[in-house]
Amino acid sequence: MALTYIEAIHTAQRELLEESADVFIYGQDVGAFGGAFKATEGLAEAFPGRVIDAPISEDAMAGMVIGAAVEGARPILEMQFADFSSVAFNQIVNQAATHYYRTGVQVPITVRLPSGGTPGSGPFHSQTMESIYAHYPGLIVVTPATVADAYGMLKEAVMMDDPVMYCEHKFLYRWLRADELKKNSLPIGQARIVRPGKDATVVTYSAMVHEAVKAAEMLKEDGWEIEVVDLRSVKPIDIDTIMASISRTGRLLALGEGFPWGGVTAEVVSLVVAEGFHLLDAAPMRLNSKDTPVPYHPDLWAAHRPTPESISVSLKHLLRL
Amino acid sequence: MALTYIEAIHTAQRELLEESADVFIYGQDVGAFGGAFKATEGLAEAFPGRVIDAPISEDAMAGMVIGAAVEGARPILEMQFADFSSVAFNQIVNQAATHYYRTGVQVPITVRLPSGGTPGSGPFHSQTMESIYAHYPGLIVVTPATVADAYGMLKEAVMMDDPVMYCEHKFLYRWLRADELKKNSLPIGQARIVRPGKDATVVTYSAMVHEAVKAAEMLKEDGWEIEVVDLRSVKPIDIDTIMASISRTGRLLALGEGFPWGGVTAEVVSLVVAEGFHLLDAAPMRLNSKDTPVPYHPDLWAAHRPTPESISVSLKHLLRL
Amino acid sequence: MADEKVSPDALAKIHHGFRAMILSRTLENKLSSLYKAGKIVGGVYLGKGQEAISASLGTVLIKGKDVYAPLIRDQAGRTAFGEDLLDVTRTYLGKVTGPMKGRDGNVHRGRPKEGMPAMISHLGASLSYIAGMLFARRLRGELNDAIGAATFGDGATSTGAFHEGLNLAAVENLPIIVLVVNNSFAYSTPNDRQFSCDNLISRAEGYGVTGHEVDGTDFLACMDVMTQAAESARAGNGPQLIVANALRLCGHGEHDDAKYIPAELRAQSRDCIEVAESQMQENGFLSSEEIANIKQESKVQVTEAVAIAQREPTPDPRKDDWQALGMKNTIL
Amino acid sequence: MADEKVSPDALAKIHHGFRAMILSRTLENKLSSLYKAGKIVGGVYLGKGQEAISASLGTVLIKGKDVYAPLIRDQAGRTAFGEDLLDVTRTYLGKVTGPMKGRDGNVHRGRPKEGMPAMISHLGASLSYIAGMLFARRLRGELNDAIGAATFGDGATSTGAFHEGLNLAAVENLPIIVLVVNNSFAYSTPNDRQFSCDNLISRAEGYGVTGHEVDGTDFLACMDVMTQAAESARAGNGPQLIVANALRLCGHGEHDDAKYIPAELRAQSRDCIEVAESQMQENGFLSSEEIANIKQESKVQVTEAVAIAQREPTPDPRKDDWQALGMKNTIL
Ligand SMILES: Cc1ncc(C[n+]2csc(CCOP(=O)(O)OP(=O)(O)O)c2C)c(N)n1
Ligand SMILES: Cc1ncc(C[n+]2csc(CCOP(=O)(O)OP(=O)(O)O)c2C)c(N)n1
Ligand SMILES: [Mg+2]
Ligand SMILES: [Mg+2]
Repeated sequence: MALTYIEAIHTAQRELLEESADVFIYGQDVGAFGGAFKATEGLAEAFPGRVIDAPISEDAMAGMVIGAAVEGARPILEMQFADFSSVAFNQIVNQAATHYYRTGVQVPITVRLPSGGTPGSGPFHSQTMESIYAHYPGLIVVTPATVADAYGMLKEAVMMDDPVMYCEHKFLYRWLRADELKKNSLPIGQARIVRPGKDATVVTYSAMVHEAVKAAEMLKEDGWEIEVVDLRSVKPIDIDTIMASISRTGRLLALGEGFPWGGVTAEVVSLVVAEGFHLLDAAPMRLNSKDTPVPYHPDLWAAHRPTPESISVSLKHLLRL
Repeated sequence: MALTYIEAIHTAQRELLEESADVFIYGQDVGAFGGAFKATEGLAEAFPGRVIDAPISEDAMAGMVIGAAVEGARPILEMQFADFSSVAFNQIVNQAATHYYRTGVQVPITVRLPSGGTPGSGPFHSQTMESIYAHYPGLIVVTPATVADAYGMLKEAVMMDDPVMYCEHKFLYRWLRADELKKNSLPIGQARIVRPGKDATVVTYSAMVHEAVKAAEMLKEDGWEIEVVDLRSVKPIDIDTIMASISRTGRLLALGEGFPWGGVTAEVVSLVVAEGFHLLDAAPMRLNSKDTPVPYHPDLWAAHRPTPESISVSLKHLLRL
Repeated sequence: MADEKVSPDALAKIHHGFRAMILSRTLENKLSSLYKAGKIVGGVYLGKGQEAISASLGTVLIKGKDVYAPLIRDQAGRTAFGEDLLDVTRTYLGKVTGPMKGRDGNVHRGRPKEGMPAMISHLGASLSYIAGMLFARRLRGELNDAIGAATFGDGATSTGAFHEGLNLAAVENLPIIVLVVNNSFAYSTPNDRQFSCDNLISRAEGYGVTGHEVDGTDFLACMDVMTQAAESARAGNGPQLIVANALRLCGHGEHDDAKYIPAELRAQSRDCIEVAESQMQENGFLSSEEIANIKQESKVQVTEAVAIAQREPTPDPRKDDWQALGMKNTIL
Repeated sequence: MADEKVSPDALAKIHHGFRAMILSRTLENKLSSLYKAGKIVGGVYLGKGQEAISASLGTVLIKGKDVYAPLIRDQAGRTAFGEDLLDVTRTYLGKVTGPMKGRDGNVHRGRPKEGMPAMISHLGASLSYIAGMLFARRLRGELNDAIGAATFGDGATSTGAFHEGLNLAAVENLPIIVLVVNNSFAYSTPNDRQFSCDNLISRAEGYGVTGHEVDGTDFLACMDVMTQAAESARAGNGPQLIVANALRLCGHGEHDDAKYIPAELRAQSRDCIEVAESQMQENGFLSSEEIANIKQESKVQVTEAVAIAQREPTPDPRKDDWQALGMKNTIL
């Protein structure tokens, strides 16, 4: 019985609630209803008083879980969509992120951010916010791309003593399946080589891992071997794994679904040129979504974000330089 | 009679109020009190009903000026400190920034963000937010470094039909002086070569321009000629001026006062390697503040941000590669 | 009401509001079946059960003069205010001919320059925006007796944006109708997890604004309250907080079966359309034939608007200019 | 009060609160002169005129059991709650020995693990945080009759954070005292630009919480109200909104001469310290000699705390670990 990505999140949460009395889940409609994406289905019943419907108050929801974490709880805060965390932005970046540095007291919260585009979601139900949160000192930002990581990284995140922004990708919720939930193969902070290659490296994360693999398959037909690195966490970034790959391939495409200015891909390019300029055989490239809000119509949306086609165009460009 | 940076902002606002009946200023304590930094002193009296004290409601303040702009006004929104714009984040990035793309109607607001560190200001009165806002499509982000730019760019910003985040640096408010206010020497969107050189290029903006110039002076004693480029606007970034400089020097240090993950310096490095990888004689470098909240004690603060000393260390590193 | 003399103007408004209700229900039924047939791009969010509230607000507002920020359940209000049916069908069907050109969809449509902003999803955010529109006009001396209105749900009252916006509007004494539709649920969340006062109308005093409460299933009562509130706002009495109560007669969106709404509650509640139909007949405002005609006309209009939109093109990514800024100078 | 019999326990609390007021005023006068002498790192924000309110709240809270989020004008409350004087002087003087180690300063100090969070500057943000502390304890079955408290100004009531926090606390029925000190100004901004209700206490009903109002210059009245509110919260009656009125007798910070406060208003207002002194004597709670002794002791304590802190080291940037995360594993 194969598990989907969202079922992996569900399972992780169930186990966390079972394993630690300090865990609770707070979020809009997460109780009896089981959450907008059913990530908490049945959990309110199974764990009375620990899976709780919140009022529509993202700022206070975040402040609340921060205070609870200071008192020893390990709250999971579900945002209904990552986009609505803009309302909790102040509590996250100014209260949670600064807490340890200022007071020496850690804040073990996990904020679940249903992220990323799906066709027909539009500008306010499609955003990826990892680049915003990663900019701030004091936050760990993870971006699981696989069912096993969705499971393993959530379990690890909640048991971490520092605040974790857990960016789960809505596009992966239901089509991505795995036969078993490998327990924590890699810790948060380590990247994974998803697909080995020797001609170029694509460094990416979250849903774009799968698009990169598709592009790599397309290029394989022409004899190119593309290595794909899944960052897994965008803060911290595992520069060692990236550099090991670059030293083999000499070429980098940093790929992301976010807006193009700054963000994960710019950070990756900057780290790589700082650490291994002499290893590069070509100018490192970035590919992101376009510099507009995420459009609503599926055709516009598909043209807005990187696709296997546009990724392979970028890769061809990179390979011919 | 030399004018300071804050006086230039004051003058620009006075002239704007004089020149256009559509301009008004909204912000906490901007009325009779003249603003926390006296940027609006006397203006409420001179322009009755157009320089208005706001309640402590950054979200609603931002929403209000957006609606006003849609109706043809050209509001200036003063945040008391850039740090408090975190509360207006949602209205800025989701309402203002998406407005033109979604509806075809432009939103000519200018948000004044008193930004950056000064000794003893601490984590919540020292932040620079340009990298956060520049990440979002639909916003122009300017960072004046000189008295003339403080004046000219504010005047230009308010007359622009798209939303402008105007990041003014508090550290420059009172010590930076100029004899005259050159009218708009360069338009927003163009960078300026502050100091010519041939050995390396420092690309920076806002208060760090002056620290970079100091570092360049220090290195001059050893015979090095460092070119300093003032970005002036961090979105858009004037890549042409940067590349012209890099083609002369072959070396890049991207310098900023913000947090080190992502942001302006990563964007600059990524643009430069994409456009002119072959022009570079050494790995491009970044120098930012440290990856912690901005500390309060002046000694910690001075060590947290780049200084002429740490900039020249970076430059020496860059020159010897 | 039956005994009072209704002025010709009031009667015209009642007719207008009633027609909007019927048209809205007809349209929404159609949208629901298009959704089920997989013809809609994205989600569908309906206002069934809230038409009386919404239409009566849309009716007392004057297009070309007033400004109105509808929310997700305001098809009736939009129609009453004068939104083109084609704007609706084009947007739901993701056509490039619609006001959002396929860049945004469903309830996120609007025409800000025609007094109807296009909502962002973040609840509460429209209140300060509408306040700003009125503020700018007053500053310019062009407000006259124009007013604004914005709709929220019970759930939206928990947002900081709602609080800040209403408080700011009160401080600035702006002529805004702030309509809170308490439909007992925010998505699946019941009122007792949303606020703990007995009645949201008790918040009016704390903001220093006039409060009105109304049974949202009673169309004529809604017309009365909206008329009063609009008059009061036009007369310079500042924000008017209206709390209107009516159960939502559909899911949160059409993907949602709303099984969290207890059966008893459903059983107790009445459908404002049925109430309005009886009211029209009992008061002699419309005969049953006239009502049947209105329904028939609505069907024709809806069918036509769907048919027109269906023939039109969807956006072509190669033709979109992908510009988030309006300025197109050399560097920007 | 004079006629009522005061229990020994109540008397001890009154003494405790009064001492805190005097110590706070003495300390703040000292901080003000240190500021003027250029000895302080950063700004100085004082609570002069608000000591009765603040101290009485700090007095009814129990350190080691309750949680308390003071704001910028709560030196008296902090002292009454049991904050070490050295925490104050070390923080203001930017010493590495203080609780913030020089990383944060002045009023932003706290010891979250001892029940007193270190405020961030963003107004309103502490309310949900305190709610969360209590929520976690209740979840674990360890709340018992502990309570929380958080202070806000009239200006902070306009924040979305305050609204969301208070509403959430009410929905969760958490035992929190939400103290709003209305000192008529937010920085320079008068009440009429901050809200338009007649009295902020009228907001209690809208949140479904108990409201209390008190003259903040009347120390014994403050003690009464705080005692009642604390008892009610401990008894499970949910949030207690207290509005206490008293003019601020200093600038917003020591850099501000507060000339925006009209002279008449200043003239009308009384100093709660003077009121408290008479109350202590009139009720026979303390003699004038005893009061003089308390003042003398306060001076000694303050002088000593300043002197100790002054000798201590400031942070050394080379020794700071510059870590924003507590985890220090290989990769993180
Ligand atoms: C700030 C914010 N948080 C969460 C959401 C997700 N969301 C959309 S509608 C909704 C429920 C709204 O309930 P209510 O305000 O009562 O309106 P109703 O749907 O009942 O008409 C939620 C939680 C949102 N749109 N905005
Ligand atoms: C969200 C936010 N906006 C602005 C500020 C800047 N600020 C600090 S104190 C203050 C005035 C506060 O007034 P009030 O709440 O009445 O407290 P008081 O100073 O009168 O005690 C302002 C505007 C802030 N700290 N937080
Ligand atoms: Mg509702
Ligand atoms: Mg105040």
